[in-house]
Amino acid sequence: MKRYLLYPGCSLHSTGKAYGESIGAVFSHLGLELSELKDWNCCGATSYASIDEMEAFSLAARNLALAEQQKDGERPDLVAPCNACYLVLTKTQQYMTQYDNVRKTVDRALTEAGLMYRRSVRVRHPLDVLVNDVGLEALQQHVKEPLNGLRVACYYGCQVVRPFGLIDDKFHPTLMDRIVEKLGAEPVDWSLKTFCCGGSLTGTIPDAGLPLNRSILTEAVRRGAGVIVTCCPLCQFNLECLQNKLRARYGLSVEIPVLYFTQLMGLAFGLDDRALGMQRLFVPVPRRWRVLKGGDTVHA
Amino acid sequence: MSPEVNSNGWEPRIIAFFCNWCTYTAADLAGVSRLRHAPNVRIIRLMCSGRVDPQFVLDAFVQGADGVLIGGCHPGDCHYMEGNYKALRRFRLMRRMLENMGIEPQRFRLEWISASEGERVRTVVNEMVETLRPLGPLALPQQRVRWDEELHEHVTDEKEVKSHAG
Amino acid sequence: MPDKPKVAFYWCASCGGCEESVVDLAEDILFVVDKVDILFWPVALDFKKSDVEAMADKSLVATFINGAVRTSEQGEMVRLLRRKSQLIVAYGACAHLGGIPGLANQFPREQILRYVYTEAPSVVNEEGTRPMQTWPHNGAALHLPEFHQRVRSLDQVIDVDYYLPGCAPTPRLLKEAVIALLSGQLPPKGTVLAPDVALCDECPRKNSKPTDIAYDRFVRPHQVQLDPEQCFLAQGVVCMGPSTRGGCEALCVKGRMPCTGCFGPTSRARDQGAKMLSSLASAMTATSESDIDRTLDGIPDPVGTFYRYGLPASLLRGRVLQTEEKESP
Amino acid sequence: MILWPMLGFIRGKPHADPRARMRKLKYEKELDLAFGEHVAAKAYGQKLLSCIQCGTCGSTCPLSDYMDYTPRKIIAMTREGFKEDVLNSLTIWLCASCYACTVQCPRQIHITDVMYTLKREAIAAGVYPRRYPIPVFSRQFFDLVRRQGRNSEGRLLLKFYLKTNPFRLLSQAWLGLRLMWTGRFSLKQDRVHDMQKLKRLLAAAAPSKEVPS
Amino acid sequence: MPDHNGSIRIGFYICHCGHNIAATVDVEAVARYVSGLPNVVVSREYKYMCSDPGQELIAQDIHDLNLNRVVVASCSPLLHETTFRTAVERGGLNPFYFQMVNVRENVSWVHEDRRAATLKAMDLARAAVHRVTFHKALERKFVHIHPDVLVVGGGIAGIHAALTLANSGKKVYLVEREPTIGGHMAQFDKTFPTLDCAACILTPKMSAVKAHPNIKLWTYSEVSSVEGYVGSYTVKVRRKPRYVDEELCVGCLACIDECVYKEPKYADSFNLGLSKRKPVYLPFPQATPKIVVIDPETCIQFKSGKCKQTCVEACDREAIDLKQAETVEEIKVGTIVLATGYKTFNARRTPQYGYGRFPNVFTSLEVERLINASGPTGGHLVTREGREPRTVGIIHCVGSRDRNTNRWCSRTCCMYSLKLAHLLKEHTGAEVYNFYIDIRAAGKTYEEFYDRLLEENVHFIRGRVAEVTDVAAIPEEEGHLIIRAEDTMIGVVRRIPVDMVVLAVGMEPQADAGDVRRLFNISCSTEGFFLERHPKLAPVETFTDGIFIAGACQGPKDIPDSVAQAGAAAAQAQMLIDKGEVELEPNTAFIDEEHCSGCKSCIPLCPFHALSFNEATGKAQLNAALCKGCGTCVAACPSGSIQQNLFEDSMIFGEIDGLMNMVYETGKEVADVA
Repeated sequence: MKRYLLYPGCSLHSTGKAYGESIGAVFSHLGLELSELKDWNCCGATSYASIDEMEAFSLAARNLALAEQQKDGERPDLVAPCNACYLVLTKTQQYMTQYDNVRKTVDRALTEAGLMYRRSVRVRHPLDVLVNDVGLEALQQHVKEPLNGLRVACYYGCQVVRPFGLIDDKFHPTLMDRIVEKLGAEPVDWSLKTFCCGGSLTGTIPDAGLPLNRSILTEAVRRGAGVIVTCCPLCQFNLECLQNKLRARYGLSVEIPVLYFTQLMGLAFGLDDRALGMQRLFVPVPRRWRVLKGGDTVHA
Repeated sequence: MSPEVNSNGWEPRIIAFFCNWCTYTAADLAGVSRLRHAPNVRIIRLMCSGRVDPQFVLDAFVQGADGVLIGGCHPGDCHYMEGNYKALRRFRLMRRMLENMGIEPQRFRLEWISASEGERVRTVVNEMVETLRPLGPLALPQQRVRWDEELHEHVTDEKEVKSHAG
Repeated sequence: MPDKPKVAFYWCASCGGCEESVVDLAEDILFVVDKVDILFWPVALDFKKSDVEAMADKSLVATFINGAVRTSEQGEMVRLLRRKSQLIVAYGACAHLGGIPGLANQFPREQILRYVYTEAPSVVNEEGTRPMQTWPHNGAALHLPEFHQRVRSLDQVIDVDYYLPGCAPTPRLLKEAVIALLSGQLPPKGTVLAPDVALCDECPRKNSKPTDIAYDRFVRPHQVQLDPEQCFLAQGVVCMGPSTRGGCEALCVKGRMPCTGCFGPTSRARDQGAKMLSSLASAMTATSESDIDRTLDGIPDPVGTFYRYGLPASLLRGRVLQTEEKESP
Repeated sequence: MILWPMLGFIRGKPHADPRARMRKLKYEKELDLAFGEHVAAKAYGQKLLSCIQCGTCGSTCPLSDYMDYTPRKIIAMTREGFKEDVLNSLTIWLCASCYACTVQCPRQIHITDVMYTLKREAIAAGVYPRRYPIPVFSRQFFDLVRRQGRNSEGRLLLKFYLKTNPFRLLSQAWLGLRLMWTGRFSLKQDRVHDMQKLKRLLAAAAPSKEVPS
Repeated sequence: MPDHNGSIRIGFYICHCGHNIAATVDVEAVARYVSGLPNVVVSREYKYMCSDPGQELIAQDIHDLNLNRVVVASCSPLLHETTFRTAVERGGLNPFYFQMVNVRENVSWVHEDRRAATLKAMDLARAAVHRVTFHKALERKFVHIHPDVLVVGGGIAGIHAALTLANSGKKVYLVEREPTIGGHMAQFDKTFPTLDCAACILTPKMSAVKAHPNIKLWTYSEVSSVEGYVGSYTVKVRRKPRYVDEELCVGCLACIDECVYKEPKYADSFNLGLSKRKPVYLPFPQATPKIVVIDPETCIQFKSGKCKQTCVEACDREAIDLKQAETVEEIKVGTIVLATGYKTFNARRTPQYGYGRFPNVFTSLEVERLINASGPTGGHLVTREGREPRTVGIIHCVGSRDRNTNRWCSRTCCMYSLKLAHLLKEHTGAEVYNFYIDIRAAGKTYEEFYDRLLEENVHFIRGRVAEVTDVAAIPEEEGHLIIRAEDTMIGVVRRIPVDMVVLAVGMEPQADAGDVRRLFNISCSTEGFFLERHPKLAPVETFTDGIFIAGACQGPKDIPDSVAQAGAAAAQAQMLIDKGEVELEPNTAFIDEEHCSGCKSCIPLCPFHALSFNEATGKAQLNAALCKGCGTCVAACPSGSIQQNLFEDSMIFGEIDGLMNMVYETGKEVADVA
């Protein structure tokens, strides 16, 4: 049985709780061991680098070093479900090999903290693990309640496929769509899969951030999707939790549930709602997904 | 070229054996494109990297080179089909031997540089010069002179010896 | 009777095998003894250095010196003999190329002494005693020769006129040499008194070597069951024959062992080992670095394999001393 | 343009109204000709200098609509040494790091890194819009992580709104409550145990200590 | 020192090459330094050694000072070695008593520090002076040039080269991979900037090829092996079975009408899949030769063996032969012209433009077919839905000038985009938008054409398109493709809804360019186009004598340039043929038979089978005619009994020793180095 280390990042402990829960549920259901990285620290996200880059790289690198330490010997697979964390960690790895000043500075910083990074960590996104390690066929085996007729808009967000991850096409990724198909649902073909969700701007400069958000939701519904699935806590938050505000101030005319793709998988696997954190949704999935058949969403 | 010649201290001296069709042409291209690089390399043109006789490499070191660079066509591109593979095999074996003989592997390098990769010539030359600097001079001729001092220590009649051993 | 040409034999760093080979002349020794006066031959006759010093310069027609030069004493003696002799013949692989003792040039002097006097498993030497070059002995000072940093072939110390190759030279070669000397029909100075064609020419297994040889592995004689008829190289066993002077009549091959190169390179090669490794490597089948390296693992000791008798006379002459190895005086 | 009211936060800055932002005459002495190479070096590779002004970045950027200069212009100005205008621009702060431009740039310029670099330059030069929400947010985040090793979204947002516009806190209240009900929001501080070591790590990585390549 | 007649007398000459060398290397100092070296009788510096007076200088000195060795320090030997050898010969000395020192490409052009450069020049000069003492007199080697020529590729370049050669009375083999010649040009509608119809100017040339007595045309054929060297190449050509007897077929096309498929069913490659064809087909009406092909992939007979074979019955000349097998022709030629052309960039590699996702995103080549009267829509330009587009966007530089795909400029896209813009407007009256980075109209009357387009009020938006999307931001965009680009001139991002997008795809090396170049043993530039011998002075020659390149296989090129190059290549081949013979480097290996031990180590090492074992003598022997002079066997001979002319061990050792040698006390002379 393959063993993975989980790097939750800050969101999976708060707004993204359901993501962490559903990943846990799905992984253990598939017989994958997933243990949280001990004493992990913030990856630095985008904001930290805006103030001090080398510190940001060092922060990220600390997690990599810890991963090696806690896996002593065997090559660790560090699963980073948050797109931002995933990007920052992969970026840090790449820049450490590519640029002397980063390598030297970060290595020195690690030594100061009594750590050292041997470059052995594989940073993985759950999508990558589920499709490439487990395999689509294997996933299909576990489907108990196929989501027949459910039309799903897979939204990947900007940071998972570019520019460092390289696990899928930079503009029209298909990993999630392929999973959704195996669950018996029907992925809708649309063009905003990697369109920016507004990120932290929805909070800082709503007038800039929220319109992006709105266009994603509207387009998804226009394409006949009954549900959006995503693979990033920030995207999920922006897309789901701000729908009220969007309706109130930015003329959003639709309502649509936004799930983590792992939640959707859990449902298809027939796992318990609570285990998947379904109760945490703002826009609940009415009587589970069945009523969503044919994408007849409850329009507000 | 003697180490004394450079006023600003020691400079690594590299002898390069470049094949006529790829690497030597690439060096010409580097010239035509004015790709400035370190002046430490002296190029010896051979028709093919397969012509590089291990004796040349050893002689270069013995005569005072600090590094030896072999340049040939990329695998599969040899103008003579497979001369570069022969060069590669000799290179791998030479490297082992040189290491046993106390010559650092960084001093002996093989590079595939095609006729169009003038840029690569610049990079490789500069890189090699930089890797040699920290190693310092190999200076076998000087070392040899030092070793032979021990021969004369107990000599009663210098002239005698010279007249014979000279 | 008219006084016969005076000759001398001397040995430096050698095993004594060369001296044996002289005796191996068997009845021919008498022929030699009858033709020459041997004035100096430490192995066989009791002479002192002073006797040699007493001789007039150039009074010896020829001196046969075997063994490599490693100590100050050897250096001194060969210089002395050079003065006293008209001709110096480097006798045997050690004098010719440095020989087996020359393999010591792979290691710094200090390491050798440390091993020999303290680290070797068979050594018990708590005080770590080392031979001293000078030792005060009731008032006087006793001297020991200095152990040089390097093993040298004879011509790296003195001027050499002729070389008799081999470990040891075959009686035939010696006899021919002596005859040549006596007859006065001397080849040009510096000649190696053996054919200038590689061993394969006279090898009984020559015809069994294919023309399309390609090495996918190298093995050592003890590792496989060897075909007694077929060329060693064809069986993946390193045989130095192709890069080694002939003249030994392929003694080793006839004794079912591959040539190890004691006759040294031909006059056209500057470095016997380099030439041999070039030839072997060129004919390997591997094309990728990893495969090449895997094949080369079959030659675990390249220096020992390609320079068994010739290290001091090779281009590099021995291990390059790295700064940390350089010894404090 | 919906954005202008927001800009009211930047008080007393000549740049308050982007339309008045750039004069139509520049004297060479007003420019810092070393700026381009300086930024290029900091932002990984001389690639910035190879910009052909094709505008891919500008048109890829989901936020260019709200920027005072399109990223293309920022790069042109950086290259030409329009340091002051660049560091005062809102563009650099609006970059959401979605990397869309970076992966599409035909010259493979690390545009996102250029933006990061410019943000830091702006902070260093002390010219960034003081109460403009984004730098404030970044600063809050920075301090929090520096102190705790982790960020707790709850506190971050709270602090942020207090600093920028307390009134908006009210408008966010409903959201906050729903988040709490669904257990997705808490003010409890999540922190790294081994803070001393972490502090040492950060100290060692401080700009002053950066090892040049 | 080796055997040489009497004492060595060396003349040394260093060239200023105007300022090219003199600016960086203190040539006077070098000359002075060399004059002090052993065996050097005279040491001069001169402004241009390659000039007539320069060469005369050498010849004169040889004569006056009876020099027996010459060293010239100037540019690369690849450039002028032969020049100076000839000069040496004119002086009455064997041309191979000469050694060249490269102090331009290897010194002055790549170094700045005058002192370092001068010292390097001294080292190289010293090495050459030492090396040349070991040189030997050699015979000049000539080979006869077989008068026949092979032209590979039947595009416009190949056609033109073939015709030029044939018209000058040379026998030409023209080999084309496709069933017909014509290449890309045959697919074009009009040609820029003159807008004359491509077919009208191409087809006459095509039929001329077919009809020419001196041209042997082999279509649907590929070169499978090339052996030999300049003057005598042996080439094998694989002729794929077209299941139709070329001698018998007259192109009446009855077989196509009678094919069991009543309707065309399979993608028509000539129309890039925009139309359908039957398993038995003629690529296009003017195909040359006008002989049908049967595609075994799609023909029922080949798939199931159960076809009524109506085509066979239909042919009254019994030309159809379903048993036809592949044949291999072997030919001897003296020279070869490669005109293998290019391929267009695969638009799927730029997913942001939606090619393959959005039906109305077309490539420029597809549009060429759509507006062509003989094309799939009979020249009626419509969207996939069959409507005439009201707005069309042409995106330039797709797969060009982009480090993520191809770095180079494809040179033709700007102009053909302008052409298409004009034609689209003409055909449909649509609003046409060009999205460009720069307009490159550097050709005779090209700029004027650009003017014309501007006056036709075609939109030119200077901005590289970021994406083509189907997501409407405002109602007006619904149902359109939206092109998003920054109008860098105005400085705003624009969203432009269009009915059709045309991707101006760039030009790339053929997918198999790598194999082809190995087959012919020539080099490729980094991007994969065939490499010319010299970018300026030898644009159609390669590093392999007797093999020339023409057209887009050497780099992106438009029709006029391709034709010009084809002419040049033809002239080069012709020049060799008319000369009748060519000189070869005498740098072949030779065996010291007296000392060879017959160890056979060298024999398996020669890829050209020049080495063999002579059972009689028990030694190796070398066939100089087969030896190409790589020197691999020399380096590998364990007893040093093989040597290579011009590269003997003694010479290389001489060069090394000369380079490193310190007895010349370099230190002293450098004192007066500027």
